[in-house]
Amino acid sequence: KEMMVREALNSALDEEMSADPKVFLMGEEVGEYQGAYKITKGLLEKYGPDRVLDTPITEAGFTGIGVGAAYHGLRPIVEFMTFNFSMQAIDHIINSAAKTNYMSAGQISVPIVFRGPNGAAAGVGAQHSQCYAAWYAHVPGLKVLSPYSAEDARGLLKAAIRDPDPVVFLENELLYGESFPVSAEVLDSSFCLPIGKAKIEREGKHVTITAFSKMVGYALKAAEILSKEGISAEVINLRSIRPLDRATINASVRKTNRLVTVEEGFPQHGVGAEICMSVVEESFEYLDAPVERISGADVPMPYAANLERLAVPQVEDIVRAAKRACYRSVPMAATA
Amino acid sequence: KEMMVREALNSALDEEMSADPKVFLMGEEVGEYQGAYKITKGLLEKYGPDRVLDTPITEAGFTGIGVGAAYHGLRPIVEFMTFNFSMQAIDHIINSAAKTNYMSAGQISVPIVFRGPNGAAAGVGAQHSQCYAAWYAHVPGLKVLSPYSAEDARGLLKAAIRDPDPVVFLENELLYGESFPVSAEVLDSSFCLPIGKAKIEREGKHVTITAFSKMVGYALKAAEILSKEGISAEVINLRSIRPLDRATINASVRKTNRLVTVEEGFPQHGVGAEICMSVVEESFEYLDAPVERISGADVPMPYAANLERLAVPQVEDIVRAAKRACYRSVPMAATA
Amino acid sequence: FSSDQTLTIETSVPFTGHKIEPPSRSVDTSPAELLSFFRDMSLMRRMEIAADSLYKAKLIRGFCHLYDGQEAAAVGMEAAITKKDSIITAYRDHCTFLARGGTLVEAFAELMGRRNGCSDGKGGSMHFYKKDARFYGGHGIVGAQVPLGCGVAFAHKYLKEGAVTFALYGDGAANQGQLFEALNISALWDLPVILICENNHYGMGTAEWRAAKSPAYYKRGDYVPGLKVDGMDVLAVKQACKFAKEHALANGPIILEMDTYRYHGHSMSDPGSTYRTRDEISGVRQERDPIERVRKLILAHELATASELKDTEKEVRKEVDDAIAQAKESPMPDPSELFTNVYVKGFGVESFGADRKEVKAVLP
Amino acid sequence: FSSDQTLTIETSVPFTGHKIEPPSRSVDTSPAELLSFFRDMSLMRRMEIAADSLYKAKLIRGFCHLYDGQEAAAVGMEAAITKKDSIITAYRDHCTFLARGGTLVEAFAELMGRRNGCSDGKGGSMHFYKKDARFYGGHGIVGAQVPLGCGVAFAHKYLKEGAVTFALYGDGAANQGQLFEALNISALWDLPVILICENNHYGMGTAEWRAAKSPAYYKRGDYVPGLKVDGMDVLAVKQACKFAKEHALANGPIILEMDTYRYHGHSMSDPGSTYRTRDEISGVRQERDPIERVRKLILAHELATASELKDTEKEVRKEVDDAIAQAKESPMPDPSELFTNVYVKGFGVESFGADRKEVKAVLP
Ligand SMILES: Cc1ncc(C[n+]2csc(CCOP(=O)(O)OP(=O)(O)O)c2C)c(N)n1
Ligand SMILES: Cc1ncc(C[n+]2csc(CCOP(=O)(O)OP(=O)(O)O)c2C)c(N)n1
Ligand SMILES: [Mg+2]
Ligand SMILES: [Mg+2]
Repeated sequence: KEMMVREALNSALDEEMSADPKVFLMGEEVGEYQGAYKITKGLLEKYGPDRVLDTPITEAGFTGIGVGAAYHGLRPIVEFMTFNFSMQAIDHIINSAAKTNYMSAGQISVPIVFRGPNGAAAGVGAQHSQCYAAWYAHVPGLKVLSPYSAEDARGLLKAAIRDPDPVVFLENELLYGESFPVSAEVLDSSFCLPIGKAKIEREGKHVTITAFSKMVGYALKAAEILSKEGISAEVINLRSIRPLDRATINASVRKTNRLVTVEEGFPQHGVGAEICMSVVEESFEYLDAPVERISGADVPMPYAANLERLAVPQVEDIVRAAKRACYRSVPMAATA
Repeated sequence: KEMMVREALNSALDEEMSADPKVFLMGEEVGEYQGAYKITKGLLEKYGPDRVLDTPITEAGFTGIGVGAAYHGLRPIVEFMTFNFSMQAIDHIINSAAKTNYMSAGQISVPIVFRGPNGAAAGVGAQHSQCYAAWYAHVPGLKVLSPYSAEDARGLLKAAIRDPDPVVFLENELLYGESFPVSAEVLDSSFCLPIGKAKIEREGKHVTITAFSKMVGYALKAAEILSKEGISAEVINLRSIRPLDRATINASVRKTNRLVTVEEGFPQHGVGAEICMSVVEESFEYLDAPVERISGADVPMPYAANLERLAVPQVEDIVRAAKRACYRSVPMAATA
Repeated sequence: FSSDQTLTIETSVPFTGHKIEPPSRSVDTSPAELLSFFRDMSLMRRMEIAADSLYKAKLIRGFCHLYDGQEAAAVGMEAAITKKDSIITAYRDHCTFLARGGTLVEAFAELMGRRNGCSDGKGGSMHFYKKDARFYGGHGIVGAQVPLGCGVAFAHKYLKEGAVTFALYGDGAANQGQLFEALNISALWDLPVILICENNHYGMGTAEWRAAKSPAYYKRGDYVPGLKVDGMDVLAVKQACKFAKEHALANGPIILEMDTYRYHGHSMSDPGSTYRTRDEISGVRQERDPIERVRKLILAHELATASELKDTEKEVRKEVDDAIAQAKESPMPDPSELFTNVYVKGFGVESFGADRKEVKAVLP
Repeated sequence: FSSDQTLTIETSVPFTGHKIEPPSRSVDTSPAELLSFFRDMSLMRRMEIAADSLYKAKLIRGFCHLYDGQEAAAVGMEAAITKKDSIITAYRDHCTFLARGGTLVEAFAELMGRRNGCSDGKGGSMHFYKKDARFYGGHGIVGAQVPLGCGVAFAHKYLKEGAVTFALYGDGAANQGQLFEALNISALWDLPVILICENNHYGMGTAEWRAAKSPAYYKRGDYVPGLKVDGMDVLAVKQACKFAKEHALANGPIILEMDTYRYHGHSMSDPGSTYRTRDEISGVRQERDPIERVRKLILAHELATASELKDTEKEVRKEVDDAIAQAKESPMPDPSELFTNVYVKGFGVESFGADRKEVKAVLP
């Protein structure tokens, strides 16, 4: 059976709302409009306006209200129409949500989920295309999840909603309409994925490729191409950016001895840098080649289609980097 | 001659305001109160209320106003009482300042400086102790500077004010009162440091230690201790976090073959991770030992003095890590 | 008639003031001005309709927010001010760009991500600018353009330019906290800024009263004066903007609420028909359309014949078609543009593409 | 007299209402209540003075914001509500904690960063909490506690608890945009929340009129009703809070502006004398001090003698001294506490200290 990511998210919301009356949903256009990207479709009708709340376009205000509701024991799910707008409310995510359990020595826990599409969509320009994975996962007190498939979307969102800590849940608009095969287990309402665990999407021997969100699909495509050239790539779907599954990553690199990191976000202080550091810290002696980093270009996102394509990783970038790691690449191109 | 960092910053502001009538200063308590940390002392009296503006406690509003003024050609210096409060205005720093020159294809440049104390002070708790270096330096379009000494403070702040792009200038409250020797050249009003260039504070042969801001002093102390044990450490004061001076870092590591990164901020996706990645990318074959990362602990900042001390790097941490890198350390301690 | 003879025309409805005496309903205009209003608004209307088609033909990507229905606001405002005054608006920015003197070709080329676009194809629909006419965008973050506009006004005042800034925002944006912050500062500092709330009664799919406890946006400045204006009446808009400019130069900020309407959905993904009735839309089209209002005035005063106006509309259509053809000829930006304009001064440091070992550039 | 007999006392000044009919100036109280007000406020005053000394003795570090002068607000509010109602305030939070039933030892131990502190020494001066009495802090970011408080009120309403939330903020915070955002949402959703602006007339070194174009904070809700209250008169505070609670349960948000004064500087680094005159401070002390007002009432109604009140003050002094001694006995937190409470559920992942190869922990 196949399931769209949109449906996976919607069903996860639905099931967790039905399981726990303390779960409620708030955000811009989540109710009557059925969600800007229709993730919350049908939920207002099913759970009513007390549990599905349309907010004004005032992220700081409604996020603060969500966090305050969590202080008093509710389990809010706050939708950002896109994560770009979470910057308006980022102080509440960091200072009000992430740090309060610590500052209060465990008195005030903050069981809340911040979710919405993150990173680059198509043709939406510099202000609407940023990836916030590295930023949020920088901060202790937060958990940061980023699903790729329908299985991820269902399992991780359900885990996030049930979790007693603040979770930042980074979706990808371009995946919403993608379908993935799902097992009966995944469709069961008890299904849940562990937070902090990566998934090996494809086993391989020669090189490890880490990726999250949309880039997992690209990494899998790259692995397919590489396999035709005799390179067996292991693809790790990170799923959880914080906690980062250092154990799975290191175990894989100890096996393959080579690593390519893939992310759509800006490179500096990005997810790839942290993964490289983690491997250098724990498995330095196993590395047979420099870690290769594939990332978003180090520029604001341009609008023009040709520039935009250059600004985000393509499958061929991953293939090329993997070959380099395996010493099978053509010589380096000249500097532009 | 000696100069305090506070004085260095104050004189840089003073000189650049006197040199360019388009430079003005705004922020909370910068005028009549002479600055929460007295960095702006005397400037209101000297330049008057048109150029030194006390704002209400509304960071989003006044930062947006600063950025708008820069759109029209002024050169605002926006003081955040501490960078923790910059989160209230971070959308303007990222979406309004960093991206506009790019989105407008160079029509609207944004010559603005955002400055104030960053990172941990003493005993101010979790909400007032965060380091924003990694976050801001993640974002193309911004330049991010972080001075250590009085020379840095003067030279980099003057460079930031003269620069045509948005600069995030990260000071450290605990350095304000520290004095440093300064040359006549540094005291000259024409003095300016290049953006994007690190400074080798101490040359060495066996291990490279990178640091910025207050941690440079700790790294220098560690180098002193190490030298007594026959380890010659090269200490790099990063000065510029974005652009990062990859060339200087890599040249040093190619010489010493060992690297310890030091930062006060949270580790994940931090400055150390990026430096490690940069070296792995460019000088992998030169590395004789795993890169060692010294950073803030991966927890919100606790208040209690003993816990706070554990939460930020100490000189002995740097010494220990450097010895490990040089294979001279005692065996690893057991896990807590 | 002489094209610059003075005609005095009553606005459709009186202005309503908040903490201020409203201006007179009698607006001075001229045959030439009315004819240019007709032409300008028709051109805008046509441009937006064409953008809709280009979007459906997949020549425009991503977000695209159309302004048809709201043309009187851009045109009336422009008639009241000069190019020394500044404007900043949100993502629904195509027509403001045109009003400030931008060309159709620049607009279409930008929408299609081409080199000849007003932002060289790098900005896109939401990020039009025209620095020489002091048009500061084109901003994608709801409400954020308001403090930015107050900042431009600060610069006007600092430089003693005697100019004002118009900062436009929607009814949805009107609840944003940073607007209240910026307004307080502007009032404390007497900044020459006019906040214009283009109340088209919906923020995306949310009716104004569902987003605002008090949808009387001209009063939302509380201690700042405000004026409610029929935003479908280009003459009322002109009158109000003139009045507001004088006020702002002398006394600091003022809010104008323009009662207006968008015919299209919020953006191209929104049919615009789930949260409002078709009757509501057609009612506005029939009774309040800003172009039809001017057409009627022109005909009533016999400044042109119906068929002359039809000819204008045909010309406008052709102008738009020609511009589209020209824009289509414009090439995509050169790939090297990926790395330009990140900084004004790049210090010769390296910047990287997705695969940094394959694509990098030295920033100028 | 009987300690629970009803005394009716006029408030010092009338309440001023904004879009609401203010409550009566006649406040019902009792001898017992007045005596407890005297005692509670004296205890708070003494605690803050002692904190000042401990700070100077370097036993308290970092920021420390004292509440002396403003005691009537915390005490009067508490007298009007129950522990089912919630409170959230800013960093000037010691006395609110006490009012909610927190102990002196917990307060001093927290200030000194000791294990017995109300946040186990991990929060510090600005981060006191008392969950069992629904005191949600202790928040260090100016204004941010207001949306948080509205959120707690949302939860009260969601859970049908019939309780209200008091969200306290300063005159400086009153200009923060998120306050207006939260107020709009609270008004739309009828949340049972009372916003209390403790107007001590300065935000750090900035006088109210320099930070606010309209320093009439009880009116700043615009479309939300407000009440101006003499915040130095504990009975007026009690009356207003009672009134506001009823209003909020029935009709949603309301703003109370408490006219009050802080005797100390903003925090320990501020002498508090550069931006205001010593005359101003001593004037308030002489004419409006909240403790002296109650002392006079007690003496006027002969509920206790001057020397009995002096005895109370002595007791209070001793209580504070004893608490400090006890707090000093409390050890520093165990080093392992560095890694506790980062998460409720840590999944057994590793967390790291400054040198991760030396210090790490498995999160529970
Ligand atoms: C801070 C922020 N939040 C959300 C969005 C998404 N968004 C874009 S436009 C819009 C509706 C704005 O409505 P309004 O202000 O009335 O302007 P209109 O579109 O009607 O012109 C929303 C929610 C955004 N761009 N920025
Ligand atoms: C967002 C933010 N900006 C700035 C500060 C620094 N700061 C702390 S308290 C304060 C003054 C607040 O004044 P007011 O709201 O009147 O409260 P009071 O201290 O008088 O009780 C400032 C500027 C902060 N903590 N948070
Ligand atoms: Mg609207
Ligand atoms: Mg105050």
